[in-house]
Amino acid sequence: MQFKRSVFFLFVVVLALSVPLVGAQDAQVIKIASQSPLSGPQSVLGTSIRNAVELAIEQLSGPLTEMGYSVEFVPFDDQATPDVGVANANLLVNDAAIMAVIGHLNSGVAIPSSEVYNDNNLVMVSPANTNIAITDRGLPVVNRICGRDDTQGAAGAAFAASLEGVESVYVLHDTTAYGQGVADFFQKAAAEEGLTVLGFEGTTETANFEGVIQPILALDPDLIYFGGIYSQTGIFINQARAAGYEGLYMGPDGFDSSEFAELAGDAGVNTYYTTVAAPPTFYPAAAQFIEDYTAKFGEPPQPFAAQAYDSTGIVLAAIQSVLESGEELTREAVAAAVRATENYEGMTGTYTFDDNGDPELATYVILQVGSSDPAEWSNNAVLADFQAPSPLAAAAEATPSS
Amino acid sequence: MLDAGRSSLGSVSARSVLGWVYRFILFPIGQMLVFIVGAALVLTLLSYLLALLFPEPRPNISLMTQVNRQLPGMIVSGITIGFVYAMIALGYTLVYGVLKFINFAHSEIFMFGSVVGFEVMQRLAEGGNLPGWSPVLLVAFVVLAAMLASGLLAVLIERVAYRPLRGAPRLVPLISAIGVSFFMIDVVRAFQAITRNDFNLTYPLNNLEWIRNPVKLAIGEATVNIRPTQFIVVLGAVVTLIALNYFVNGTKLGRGIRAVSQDMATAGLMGINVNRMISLTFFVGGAFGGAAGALFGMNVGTVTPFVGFIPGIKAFTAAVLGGIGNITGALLGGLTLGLIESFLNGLLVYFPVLGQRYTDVFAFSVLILILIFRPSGLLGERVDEKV
Amino acid sequence: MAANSVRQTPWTTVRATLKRPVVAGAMLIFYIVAAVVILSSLDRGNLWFPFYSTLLFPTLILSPFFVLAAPVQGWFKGVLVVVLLFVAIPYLGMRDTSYLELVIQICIFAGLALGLNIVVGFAGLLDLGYIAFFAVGAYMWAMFTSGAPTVFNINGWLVPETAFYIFIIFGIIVAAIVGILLGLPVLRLRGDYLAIVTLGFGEMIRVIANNLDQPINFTNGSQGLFDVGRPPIPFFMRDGVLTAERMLGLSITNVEPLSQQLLFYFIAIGIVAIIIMVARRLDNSPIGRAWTAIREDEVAAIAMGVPLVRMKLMAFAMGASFAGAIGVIYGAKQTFVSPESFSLIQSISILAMVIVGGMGGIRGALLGAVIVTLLNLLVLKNLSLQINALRNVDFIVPIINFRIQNWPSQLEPAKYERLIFGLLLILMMIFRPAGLLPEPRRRMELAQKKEEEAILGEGASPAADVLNDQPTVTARPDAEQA
Amino acid sequence: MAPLLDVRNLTKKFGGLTAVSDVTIGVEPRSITAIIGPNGAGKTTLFNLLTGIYKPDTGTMVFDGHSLVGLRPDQVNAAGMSRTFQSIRLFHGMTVLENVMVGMHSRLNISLFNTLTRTAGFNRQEVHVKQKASDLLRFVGLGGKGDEVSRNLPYGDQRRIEIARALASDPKLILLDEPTAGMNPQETVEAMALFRRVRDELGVTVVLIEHDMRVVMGISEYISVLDYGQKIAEGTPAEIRSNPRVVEAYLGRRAAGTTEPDMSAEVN
Repeated sequence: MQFKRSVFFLFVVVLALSVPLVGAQDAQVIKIASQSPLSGPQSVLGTSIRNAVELAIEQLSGPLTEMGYSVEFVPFDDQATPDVGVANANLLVNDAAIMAVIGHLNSGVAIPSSEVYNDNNLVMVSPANTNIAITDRGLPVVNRICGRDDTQGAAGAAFAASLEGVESVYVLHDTTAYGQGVADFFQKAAAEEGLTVLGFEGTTETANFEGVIQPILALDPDLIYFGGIYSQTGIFINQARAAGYEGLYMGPDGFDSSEFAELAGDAGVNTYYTTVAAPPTFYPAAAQFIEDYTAKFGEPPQPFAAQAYDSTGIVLAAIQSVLESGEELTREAVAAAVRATENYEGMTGTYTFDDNGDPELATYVILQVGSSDPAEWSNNAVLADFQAPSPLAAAAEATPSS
Repeated sequence: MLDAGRSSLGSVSARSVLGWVYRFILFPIGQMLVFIVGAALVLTLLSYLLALLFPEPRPNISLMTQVNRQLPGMIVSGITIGFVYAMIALGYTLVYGVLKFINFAHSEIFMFGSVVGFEVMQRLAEGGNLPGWSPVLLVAFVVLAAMLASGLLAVLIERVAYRPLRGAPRLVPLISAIGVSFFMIDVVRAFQAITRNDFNLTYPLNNLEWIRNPVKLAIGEATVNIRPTQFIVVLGAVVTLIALNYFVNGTKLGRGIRAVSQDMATAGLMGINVNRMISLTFFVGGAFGGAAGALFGMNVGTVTPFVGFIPGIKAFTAAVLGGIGNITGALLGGLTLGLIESFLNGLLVYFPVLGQRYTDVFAFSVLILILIFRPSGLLGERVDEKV
Repeated sequence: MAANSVRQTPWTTVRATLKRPVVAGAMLIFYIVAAVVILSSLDRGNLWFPFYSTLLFPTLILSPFFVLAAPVQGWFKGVLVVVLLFVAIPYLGMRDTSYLELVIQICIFAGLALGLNIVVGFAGLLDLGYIAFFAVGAYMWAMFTSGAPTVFNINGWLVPETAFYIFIIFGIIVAAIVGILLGLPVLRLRGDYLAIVTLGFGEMIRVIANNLDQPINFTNGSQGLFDVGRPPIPFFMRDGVLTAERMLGLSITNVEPLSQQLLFYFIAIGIVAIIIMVARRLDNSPIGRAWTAIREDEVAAIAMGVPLVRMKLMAFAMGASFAGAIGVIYGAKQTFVSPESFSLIQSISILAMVIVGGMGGIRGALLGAVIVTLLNLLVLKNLSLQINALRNVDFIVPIINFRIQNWPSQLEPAKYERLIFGLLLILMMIFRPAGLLPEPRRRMELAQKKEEEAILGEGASPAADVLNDQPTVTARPDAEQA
Repeated sequence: MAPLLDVRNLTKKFGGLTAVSDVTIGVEPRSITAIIGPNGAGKTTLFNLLTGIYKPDTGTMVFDGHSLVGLRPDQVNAAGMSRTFQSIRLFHGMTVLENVMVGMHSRLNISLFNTLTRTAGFNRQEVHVKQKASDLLRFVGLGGKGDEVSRNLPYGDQRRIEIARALASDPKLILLDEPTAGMNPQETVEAMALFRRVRDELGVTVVLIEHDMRVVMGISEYISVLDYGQKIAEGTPAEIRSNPRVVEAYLGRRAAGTTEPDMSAEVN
């Protein structure tokens, strides 16, 4: 590197920056961040989470504005990659105005990122992370308003067992933390329900599933359960049907995107899926949300959008309670207030967090794909829905209180 | 097979026409058939042997029954994907033959072909007259469009990213190629994200009646669904491969390419326009990648900008397996790899501890073993370095 | 240029002044101080924060390279670099830990780039699966200290966290052994084949890590190893932070994580310093000469008595051991190790660092690591943040009258990492194939002449100027025969 | 006196082609031996067999009491036999001095520990290596050119570097493959003087492949003639000159009239 040139360059930069900086703002600013994949194959869901948080801040920050605070929104793209998520986390904890994070979509990203939040007492509310390790680590700042994979897998298995003519299942997963995790719970629960598990296989294939399909056809299961994300599972069922598979098809909430209908086409019709985040249409209270969201962003909300909206609402309410209590507005105070949330009335349910940050009662829904038209996705039929307590809540119930 | 037609086309007597047909059509097809049957037989025997040695009981059927049931399907899918690999591998091998470097970006040329194939079909579908096309015409049109687009792209890439580097140390163009590969992925993604707001590109095959009706074939306990798209892949591959064989071995331009790959400097001295020959090689290799992309897309239904990577690596493996630089080798390598992979998927389910998630590990192990024990590949000649 | 410099123009006077040690030194000090002051007083709430931090932080981090190239005395360079590393950056880190995080990431990648540089740059073995050794190191530490239910987690009894420093050594040894085991069968292969086989090995190790939760749970499979142990914070680190807080009048709310980050920072620069020293000693030794010989001409090298396989294995093992040590640090810093972090993309981005900086050179590899890491983690991200911030306030670009809100969200810069990355590789190969800082071995004697010329006076010969700017490495025999 | 290099019945086939066929050659210590023969006679292949780059199909090669069969090239070098190449194969990016230093590899104590800790022994060795390399460069007439990049030197100098590099491992025997190819008459004369000094001053046995009869007849003490992979004659220059088979097989193909005076020429 040539010295004279580089030093000249440096000099110019310094001079340019010595130009007076734009002054700091006077209004007190509270920022809410979101982290979700805005690029990559899962960006449809991630973008929807981002948009819902933005909408929630717009609509729900009224009380805080009245108190003289302005609430701003900072979206981050975690690219569904742990490293990027952690790097973002390290970036955003340094903005003292950021009081909470809404996210992530992927448990594999949320787990390492939440360690950083925890170090900095920054509260995180997840609308979508179902991995059990999210809350089972007992971090005080980590909360979620959705259900858990263990319950989801078991719910799927119980439902599969209840279906007529289903005696054997073949379980596939995508070898990721999410897919393999939930598929494993499904497999165990299915065996307990008396179903024959014909196989438990993982595949990283994303385009050509012929090699995966052949052994399944030979075993001829009544139902295939695929623990994975729509971008993979939608293509899979399309090819499996073409290769002659005639049994049933089921999966976890990773199926839950209108993209599934597009990718699977007619082959995807009648597919069952469990979810911890029922479609907005499922909640009567969400009608207004759907309307507002569609008006603002030009497309209907995807799954988890309503949950992201409620997560934001919980956070804003917690901040408000801190301010009202006269305490200093610190991250610790906000984190404590979020954990102390009791009976928050969101459009997707009423939320109370247990000591691990799980909702005491989470909703699980089983749906069936009704049409290959992506526009019809939110009209998928709800076959069953029930609320299950979190492990802590269940244990508390089981031990008689003295 | 592809070295069969050494002699140029002379006088057009009946006998020479017959000889031509034999040399450029019957002989190659025969060779492919012999090879496929042989490979399939070997792998079949291996499956049964493993089934006998490790009689892991299945929950509902015996392992033998499972093998009986899945074998035909495995062979069909192995051949299908094998031909795709072979077509991509040709691009690697042609370029390697001429420039002695790995065109890492070839996987993206394949991807581009599959995306162009989608675009063409989607435009036709949006025009509303897709079902009106005759199947043969439609497939030919889509494949030719993809070939043209990918071929031109390959030429462009060579012109911009490789030609200025010719003669530089070997690592330099290889790294440039890696750069091109990354660049292409994101350019296609950006384009699709802006125009369609989505980059999972699903071929509009659902409203084509003829493409949705598989041929059901009952073999013993097994029923195989052979999908029309699988026919298309195999047929398209065979037709284009024969065309390539004729082009390389039976035409003047092909001779030029062979001359350049033998010795670039001498070919230049002999009055061959080396740059034009290299562009031509890229065009032909790219066109094959594009054809493979479109056929692959039609077969699997959905493609993305990321679809090139895995088949690209596999096809490269195939090219090495067959002996890189050797055209017949690419074909055989592709078929071998396709069959091996398909059988591995079937065989690994015998072993619950391993399972299909280890398929790629085994596929790579095959590559490594072959490279260690026969570095020149199946058909490559061992070239001792001149000292 | 040379012709002009004979005449005395104001410009030449400026240049001559700039070259005076006192002036250059004063400018460097001014620059570093100014950059630190501006960076640390910038408020994240500022609308233009991403823009400023994108401009200033990279130049601050790159300043050691300017310092080393500056016409000042050796001891002064040393003092400047030490002040930068031990005062300026920690101070900045106390004000904003994200900068500390960035520097740690840069150190991690610098260590990896230096390791790969030994394999690719010194010995000329193209390794596309280098990340596997990094994974070995990371898993090494994570397996024994993770709270995940692995076979090593015996009722919650784990390897104590104080063992961290011993595990760095274990990481070195185990990664080197893995390097030798992988290298033994494949190192006889030709260049391109080696590339693809190492790529295969890299993928295989990842797949195996992803699946080694059955039948015995070693790696916790795809769930990854969470809750990985960290080295204990020594008391003096915490005390130091508190003292600094008192003395500088800062208010630090996160003493614990900050001390942790600072500890990792010092560990990281320490290990990078050791790696630099090792690499330099290797380069400047019979081993380094043998590697260069192998890279230049294998046949001649072996005929001159260089045992090819042994020397290649040594290169492989050395490169691997660096990655192993760095991996242990990475595992501890990240506290989460999963197979996803060890993809081919990572291998290639490390390769890109080596290439961008200049293959075979130690400074080059460092520079490449800084540039590529900053590009990935700071520049692109900040561009996106800036656009978003401007969107929030409905900013309109003056002159061209462009509303930032009309910028399509599909075109956020952070989404196009690969595009920029790919473009960078292509352009580098076409215009500067020897990298930004070409290998010193090949420039050593030329640089010496340049310095002599610089001492002799301002009227530098045209040759010297050419040598300053042009990579002297790549002779490109013209292939356009036709 | 036992021959330093004793090659018996050496055969190497490439596919159908027998490049070296049943060749038996003995080389006396401190001699200068030439191997001649028309192009394609198998001379370079013989060198490649001797230095372990190719493996012989049959036959024995004993060097200084040890068999060379099965040794790798670096082991052959360590055993005391070094070589140059027909087409110059220098390490072009390295300096002249470094090229020669690489040649010493098999004589050095290569220890990773010493390299990293820079023990006194290591430093002494480095000083010694540098000193010796400079000495060798001076010996071949390139003193003071050690810091130049080798590719920038003229052709004749590059040949000299190769010889210095080959001598760096203190060989007992050095194989020179067409060492004067491409040189002008003046350079050739100097090169011949150098070969003699290699033998006389360093005591290294020299075996060379050569086409230039002035060189062959001028300095070699023994000559072996190969044709189509077979040895067809051996002996002193005088014997070879008068051997009718050689004249027919080798010289006969060239214009005998022009080569005859060359063969008798004494060049010093």
